[in-house]
Amino acid sequence: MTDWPLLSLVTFLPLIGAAFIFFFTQGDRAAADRNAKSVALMTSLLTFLVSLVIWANFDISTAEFQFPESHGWLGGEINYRMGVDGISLLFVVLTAFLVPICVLASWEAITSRVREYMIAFLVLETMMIGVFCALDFVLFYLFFEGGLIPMFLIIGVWGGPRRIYSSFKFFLYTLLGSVLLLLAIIYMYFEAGTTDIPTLMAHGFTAEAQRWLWLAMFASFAVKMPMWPVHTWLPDAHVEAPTAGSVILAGVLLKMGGYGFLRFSLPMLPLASDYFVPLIFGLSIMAVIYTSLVALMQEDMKKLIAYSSVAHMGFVTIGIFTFNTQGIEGGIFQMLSHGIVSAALFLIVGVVYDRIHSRRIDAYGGLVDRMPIYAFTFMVFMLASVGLPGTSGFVGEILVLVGVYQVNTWVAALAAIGVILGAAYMLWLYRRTIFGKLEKDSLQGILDMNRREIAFFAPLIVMTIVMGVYPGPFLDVMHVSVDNLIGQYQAAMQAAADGAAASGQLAAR
Amino acid sequence: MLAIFEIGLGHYLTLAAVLFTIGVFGIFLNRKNVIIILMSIELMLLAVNINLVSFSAFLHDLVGQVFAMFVLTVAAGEAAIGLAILVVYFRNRGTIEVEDINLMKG
Amino acid sequence: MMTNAHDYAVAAPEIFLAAASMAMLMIGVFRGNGATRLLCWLAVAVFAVALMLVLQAPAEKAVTFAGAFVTDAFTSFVKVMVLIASAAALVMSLGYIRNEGMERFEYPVLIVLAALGMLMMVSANDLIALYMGIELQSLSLYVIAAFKRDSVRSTEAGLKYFVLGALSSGMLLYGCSLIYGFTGATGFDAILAAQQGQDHASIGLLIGIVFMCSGLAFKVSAVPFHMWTPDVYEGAPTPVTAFFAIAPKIAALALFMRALIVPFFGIAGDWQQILVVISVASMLLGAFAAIGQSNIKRLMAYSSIGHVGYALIGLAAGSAEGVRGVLIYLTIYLAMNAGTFACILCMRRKTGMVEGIDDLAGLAKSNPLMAAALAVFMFSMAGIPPLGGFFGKFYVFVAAINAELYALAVIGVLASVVGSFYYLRIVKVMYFDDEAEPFERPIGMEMRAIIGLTCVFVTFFAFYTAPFVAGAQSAAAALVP
Amino acid sequence: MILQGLTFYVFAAIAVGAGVMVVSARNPVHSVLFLILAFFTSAGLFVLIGVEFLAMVLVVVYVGAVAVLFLFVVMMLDINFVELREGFLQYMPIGALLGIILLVELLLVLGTASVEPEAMPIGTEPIPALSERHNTAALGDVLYTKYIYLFQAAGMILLIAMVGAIVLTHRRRPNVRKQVIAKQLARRRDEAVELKKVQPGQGV
Amino acid sequence: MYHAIVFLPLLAFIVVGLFGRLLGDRPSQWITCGAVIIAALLSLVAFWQVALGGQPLKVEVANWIVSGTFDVSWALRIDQLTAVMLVVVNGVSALVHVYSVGYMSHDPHKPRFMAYLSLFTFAMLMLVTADNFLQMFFGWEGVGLTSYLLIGFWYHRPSANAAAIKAFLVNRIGDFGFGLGIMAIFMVFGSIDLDAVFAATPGQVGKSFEFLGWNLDVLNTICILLFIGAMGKSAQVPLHTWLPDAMEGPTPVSALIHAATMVTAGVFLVARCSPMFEYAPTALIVVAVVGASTAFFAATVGLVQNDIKRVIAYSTCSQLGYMFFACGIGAYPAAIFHLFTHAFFKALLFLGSGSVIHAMSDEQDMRKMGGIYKYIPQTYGVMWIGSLALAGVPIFAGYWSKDMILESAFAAHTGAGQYAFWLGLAAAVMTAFYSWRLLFMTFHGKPRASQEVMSHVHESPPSMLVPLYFLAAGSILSGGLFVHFFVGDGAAAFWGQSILMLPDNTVLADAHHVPLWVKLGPIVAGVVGIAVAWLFYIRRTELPVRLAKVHREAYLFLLNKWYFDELYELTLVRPAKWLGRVLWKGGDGRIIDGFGPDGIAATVINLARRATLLQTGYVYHYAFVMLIGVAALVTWFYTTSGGGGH
Repeated sequence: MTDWPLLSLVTFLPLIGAAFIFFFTQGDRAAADRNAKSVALMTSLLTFLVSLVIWANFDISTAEFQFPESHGWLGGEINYRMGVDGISLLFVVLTAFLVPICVLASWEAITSRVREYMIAFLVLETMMIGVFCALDFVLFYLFFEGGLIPMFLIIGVWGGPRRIYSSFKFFLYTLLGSVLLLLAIIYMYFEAGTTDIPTLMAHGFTAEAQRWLWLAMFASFAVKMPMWPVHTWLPDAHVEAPTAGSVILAGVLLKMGGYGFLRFSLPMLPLASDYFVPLIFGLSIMAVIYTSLVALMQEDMKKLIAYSSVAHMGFVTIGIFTFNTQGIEGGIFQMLSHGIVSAALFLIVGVVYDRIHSRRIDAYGGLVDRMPIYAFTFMVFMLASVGLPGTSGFVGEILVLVGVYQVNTWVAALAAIGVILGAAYMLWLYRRTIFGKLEKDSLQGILDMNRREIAFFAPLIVMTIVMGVYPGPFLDVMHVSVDNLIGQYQAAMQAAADGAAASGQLAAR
Repeated sequence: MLAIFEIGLGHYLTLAAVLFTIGVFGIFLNRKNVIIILMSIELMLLAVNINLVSFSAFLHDLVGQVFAMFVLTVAAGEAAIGLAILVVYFRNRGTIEVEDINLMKG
Repeated sequence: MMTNAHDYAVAAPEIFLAAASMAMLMIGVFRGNGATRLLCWLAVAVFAVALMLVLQAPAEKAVTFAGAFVTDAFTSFVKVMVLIASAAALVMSLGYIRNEGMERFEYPVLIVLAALGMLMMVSANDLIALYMGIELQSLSLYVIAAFKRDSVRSTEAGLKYFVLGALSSGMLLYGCSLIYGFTGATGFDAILAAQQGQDHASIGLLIGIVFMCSGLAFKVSAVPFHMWTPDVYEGAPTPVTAFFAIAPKIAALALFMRALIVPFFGIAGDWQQILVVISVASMLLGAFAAIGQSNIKRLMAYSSIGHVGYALIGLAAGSAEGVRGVLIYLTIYLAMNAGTFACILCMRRKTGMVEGIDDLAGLAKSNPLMAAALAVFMFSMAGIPPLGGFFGKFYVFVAAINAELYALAVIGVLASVVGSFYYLRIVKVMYFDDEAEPFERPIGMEMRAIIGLTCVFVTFFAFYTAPFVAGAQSAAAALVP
Repeated sequence: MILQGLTFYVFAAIAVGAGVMVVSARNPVHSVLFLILAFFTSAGLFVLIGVEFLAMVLVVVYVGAVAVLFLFVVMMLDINFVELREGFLQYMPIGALLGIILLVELLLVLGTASVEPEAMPIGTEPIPALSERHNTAALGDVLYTKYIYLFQAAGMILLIAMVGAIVLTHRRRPNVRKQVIAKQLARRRDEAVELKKVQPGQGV
Repeated sequence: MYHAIVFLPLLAFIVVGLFGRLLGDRPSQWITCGAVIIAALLSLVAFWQVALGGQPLKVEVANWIVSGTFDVSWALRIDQLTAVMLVVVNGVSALVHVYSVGYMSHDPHKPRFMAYLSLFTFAMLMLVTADNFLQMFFGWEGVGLTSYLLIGFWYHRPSANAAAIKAFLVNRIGDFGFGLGIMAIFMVFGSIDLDAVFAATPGQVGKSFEFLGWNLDVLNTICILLFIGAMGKSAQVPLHTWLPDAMEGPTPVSALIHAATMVTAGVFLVARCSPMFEYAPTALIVVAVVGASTAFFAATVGLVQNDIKRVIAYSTCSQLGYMFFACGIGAYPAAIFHLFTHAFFKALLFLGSGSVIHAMSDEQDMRKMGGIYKYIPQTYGVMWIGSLALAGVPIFAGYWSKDMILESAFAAHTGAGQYAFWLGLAAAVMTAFYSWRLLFMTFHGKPRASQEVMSHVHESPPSMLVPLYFLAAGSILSGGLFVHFFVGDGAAAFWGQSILMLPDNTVLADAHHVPLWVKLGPIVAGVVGIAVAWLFYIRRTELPVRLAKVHREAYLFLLNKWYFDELYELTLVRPAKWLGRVLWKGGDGRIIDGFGPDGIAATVINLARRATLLQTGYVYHYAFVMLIGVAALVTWFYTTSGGGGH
């Protein structure tokens, strides 16, 4: 079974689906649209199945990259290499998990150019999964950037009224960050003679080079993440994107930044990572508190959730840069959790948006009267978002806080303040939309969630609770890889310290 | 006193440079008509030829003269094409004033 | 010093083209303008044969005609591109010249002659050959720029192109004369030999190089010698613009590389400075000025200025990696531009050709396939992976980083972000805006073929990058000592 | 020696003066004539350093053909000479300054230039002594052998020039009747004359 | 069995919560009540086995979060302290469940309400059975959530929603401290399992660590952080503001959550952590002072409130203060004892007032009541019992525990102890006063309600009255019956390992040997309070008004609860909102976007315009630009290569 190129399969399966839609769903528009939707759903479900197979066959006792594939590609030492370890595996599964949900969520919301939409989504899925599977830096970059194109189109074609501004902002902002990453990759290629990720991890760059490289990577990952103050594309993009676009944006695309930090910045540039910890902590804390305050004042539901995403991702960066097990695992877990919870929250907004076509908070109120199931679902994710114990949000948050507390109590305390603010804006949002009297005329005839909607919320709710109550299976996957990562980091720091000591002795002589 | 009558390579190159510069001036300071520009170009080519020929002579090397000959040939062809384009342009616009050739800009 | 049959064999493609052009001229004269279509296809066949001749040539370096003419892996690589580009431009013209009353038999002949000039440029190994090649090509281009002789725009384009082109060849020649004077030779190899033992060029030689570079920079339309480009691109008949944008650029860049790297390899440090300056200026201007455009041909002009800027990064690196990068860049550039211009040539309404970017509005609805293809080209030009354009940029940046031109690389990537803005704008117009009046259909088979082939090539370039890289590598190895 | 120097200065001065007049003369016809003058003096300078053939070519080709072509076009286009419009001179100082800077630099570099033929690489084409071979013959020796390739290329360029000039300027006027002798000769009686039977009382 | 105690309510919640609407009202009530009653009965068994039998045990359920050395499991820790809490929680919860069946009979969302109650019970059980701090935190937040849900149960009321959010947020502030405490514990001890931490505590005495830039004593800091959590949950000053507002919730909720169980979680926490607090003298002083202050403060505010439930709420607040300062002086058993008795009589009071409210057609303002004792005699009776217990009248449950606390405080012979004692005594007077003020205003005097309301006044249904009887029984008996085990001679044996009191902490024993006046003090205080209340509200009813007029400032100060809410609004809420808006519009909009993307875009477009302006269309300009290029390059080389060199 493991002889199969499973990772290539899971990566390119959606692309095959897209090609299928492109070539074989012609003819009468309604029928073509229906077929396109079905094909997209089937393909994404199949992809999810394959990702589960990968998870099932994953050996959690080793930090090696598993299911390796390697083929010659660009010549030189730039090869097509795939592989997953405990850090990337779950992101693959997460992506594969969310896309079918997105397809379902778009089932009725998207009425124009359905085929193109589905193609864009499947292509996007290939890019996203590819990011997490790639074991070659150039290959990674290919997928990393490639995702911009379908996302740009998804926002721009199927988005809201300000979609053009938002899609451009999204595209150019992220592109601006990424191009510097490209230069860093090229530089590393010359230093190490390869872009093979495991080899680069083992390669020791000089402290000076590390800082520059780190900054270049930071530019890319921080924008993607997004970290304060380069986060402003996110609220705009989220607000204008169609529901499923927001879901993917929040659920997967943001995770690429965090993944990048974990996969590249930390292991390849340990000295610089250590050097820049104050910067990361400062920006993250800023993100957590600043964006929470901003979220408090939002009038647009999606914007509020978007700002909350920024705050949550602040936790992730804090966690990653603690360099201890709890922090990093917490960061990863927080990303997974956020991938599900914020995705679900955007879907939640999408449900009412599909009915009323407004995202303004004050357009709602008292929904629980007419939509009890909806209110319940919203409640679950709202609570997960505020990090209530027993939901997935809590596990990540507490691990991050525990991790960072060991490093810097100030950061822990300030981040914890962010948790309080987080509760404030989410409850406020919930109260204004769900509670109160149902007074607006436009809401009098609003219908509760239908079967299709329940069908895609059910797995999300289950995941949220399961990950909160029994996160073991998820954490187990990452333990060995994270320990290995930390081990490498500590070894590098030790070596640097030894080197400094030795040179100090030399100087003393 | 006699030294200035000692004609060396530098003299020729100086002459060529001056002629070349006049040619260039003729192109970008000319506000009258395009035909003057074409003539300025001929001046530049003449300067080049002076350069080539004088180098050839002072290097005792024939290649410069060969080069100059080809330049002359090409210059003739170029003049023909240039004038042809000028003529069709004139037919279309009825003018060849330099100021008027700005239909396309930005 | 007598040339023998073997020497001629080396120049077989050029000789064939020359002969074929005259034969075609004869056919044209006897059959009249009615034979234009036939001649066009004939010209395509001629290019195909020439392509075969290029391909069957041995890969090792061969110098002939007293050192004026050289063939090696580098020339073969570039000539293949030039011939393909010329053939593509001709094929694209077919519909246009029929519709626009440009059906005159000289058109294909002039294109063949221009291609001949380009091949000579590519193979030039001597300043005189360089000049002759450039002039052969340029004179043809001047004429076809003004080919629509009843159009004010076309003739104005021709006039501007001619005046500035002549000025630039004057500068080029002046530079050549100085180089000749200060090295005593015109052959590239001899010039290199003349500087043996010197690690710095004399100032006279440097000025010669500056003038020569400015002449060559004009041909590739690098800033600040680019000024003709937008006007000429806009004014010239669209298929001619397509031709301008591709083939001569490739040939001129190849020449630029050979004329700097082969004779002046020892003083690379000096001329790299020139290249860095014009490369940066080109990238920036290409990125910025294109934003304000509303005419798509004009936009493509600025876009090509920007692309040349990127390609020149590779040359500025002055290394084998750099040359490789330029060649890969040009390969993809060829495909992207051919495809884009094919799309532009399909922008036709009942009232005639349209060129406004706004005219593309809603194309995604009225003609989704063409819109998708054009979008692919735009994203590719913006350098977004996994499309081909990314690899072009990737390899030139590889060269720049390797040559430690970090600032150049950083400016380059930043400019590419600015540049992507206007490419995105086209995608935006096609996909996000409301529908404008649709274009006339059907689109000719040949156009579909070109759009389809280039689109597939650009889209899936990532899958077969390696052979191109290997080819470019060996071509670069042939050029750089 | 002095004579040679003096000749150079005279010719050079006239050439420069003529050059200036080419660009500054108000009447284009004058410009052409000054251009011819510049060519003549340059030809003289060529002779001065022993480049006879090129001097000939300059006079014959340039003065005889190109300059006359210019003259022809100037006449044909019937260009009225215009006064300089207002405001066009405002960039003049900057342009002039820039040009002069360039010129000064060129002069500083080139004015003192000298070359030593000995230092130059072998493999170039040394000029044979005038006693051995005429300048024209020496040129001819290499032109058709060593430079055959470029010579052919020059031919192609002239071909393009010809084709180009024709394709651009040659016009077939549809309403102009031309005499086609062959057509006239090939005409037969039965093509030209048609016999009609005319019914009486009906007319044709 | 222990699984059942904890998870039966959860099961009930899941069943009713998900399928409540399918099941209908009646089955939902049956399921939830049944589950909790079973759990309550099982709790009694557990109390028998564990507390009285002295056999603490642990039940592993599953592992939860494992990350490196951070290893947390789901586990049930059943020791004596837990057993007591189980009885309290499940007992009161069961009664409230039953009571709710009657009380909520007119509400359209009965299944939802019952499900929430069950969920609350589950969360509370998780809290008290937690074997590690994180699980306790789970329960802690869980009860916070259900409290939020239940306060906001009547979601149509804006005030209820606001109160719910306020409760949640203020609790979060407390949880913030709790959370930091847990993290500190993990950092210091490398574990957050209770046993491991307590075992390692003595080793940390006197050590210090860096916290927020200061070098602080480990145990004191941790204990204070934990106590901040306790303050939030148990509504201690200054985190008390949510509790009175929480009365927006249905009355059974107030009884269960805001009187008997959840709010006492803080006390439970301190008692549970006694093995740490014992080594943290500074923290204990803080606990004592805060507790005593709250006891006094809340009592003062309680004096003037007019809402029947708010009076009881402040009373709760005040009683919690008692419990805390008992902990603060080391008398944890006394605190738990008071917690135990308080659960009965306060739940009784709440449910009784609920019965009153029910009778008065949902009227809560005492000024609109009066003279109804004849109509609802049974309620009147149990209210008397509750008030007597609250005021600490002998025989009643409250007497035993409160007395014990005050005596302990006196016996502690510390500054904090004295402070607590005197404030506690003062609070006792006031407690008695407002309790009878409530009784008098509600039941006596002339009816002040409208005719229509009065005509509807009726005694509650049996489902409401039966729980009242149970609680009344508890209010009378729970004190005297258990005093021996909780604080008497049997205390040490009873508590076993669950509460640690260091050998030199003899406060409980000393409490039995205080001077007589101290022993009598609380009784006298109670009597005085009752007497004054009688004077004010029966005898001379114009007095309170006169007093309020004369001391208008003081009256308003108390009526407005010492202006805490206004203070918070001014210093926290408004600045946060203002800051949020400023950061959004100014920070994000003007500065980041203005100088970032939008600014750059504008600059780029501006540059683009300029760049296209260069393209004038004139050939000579083009030539000129070329010339500039050449001239610049030539000049560059001319100057860099030294000029004129060869």
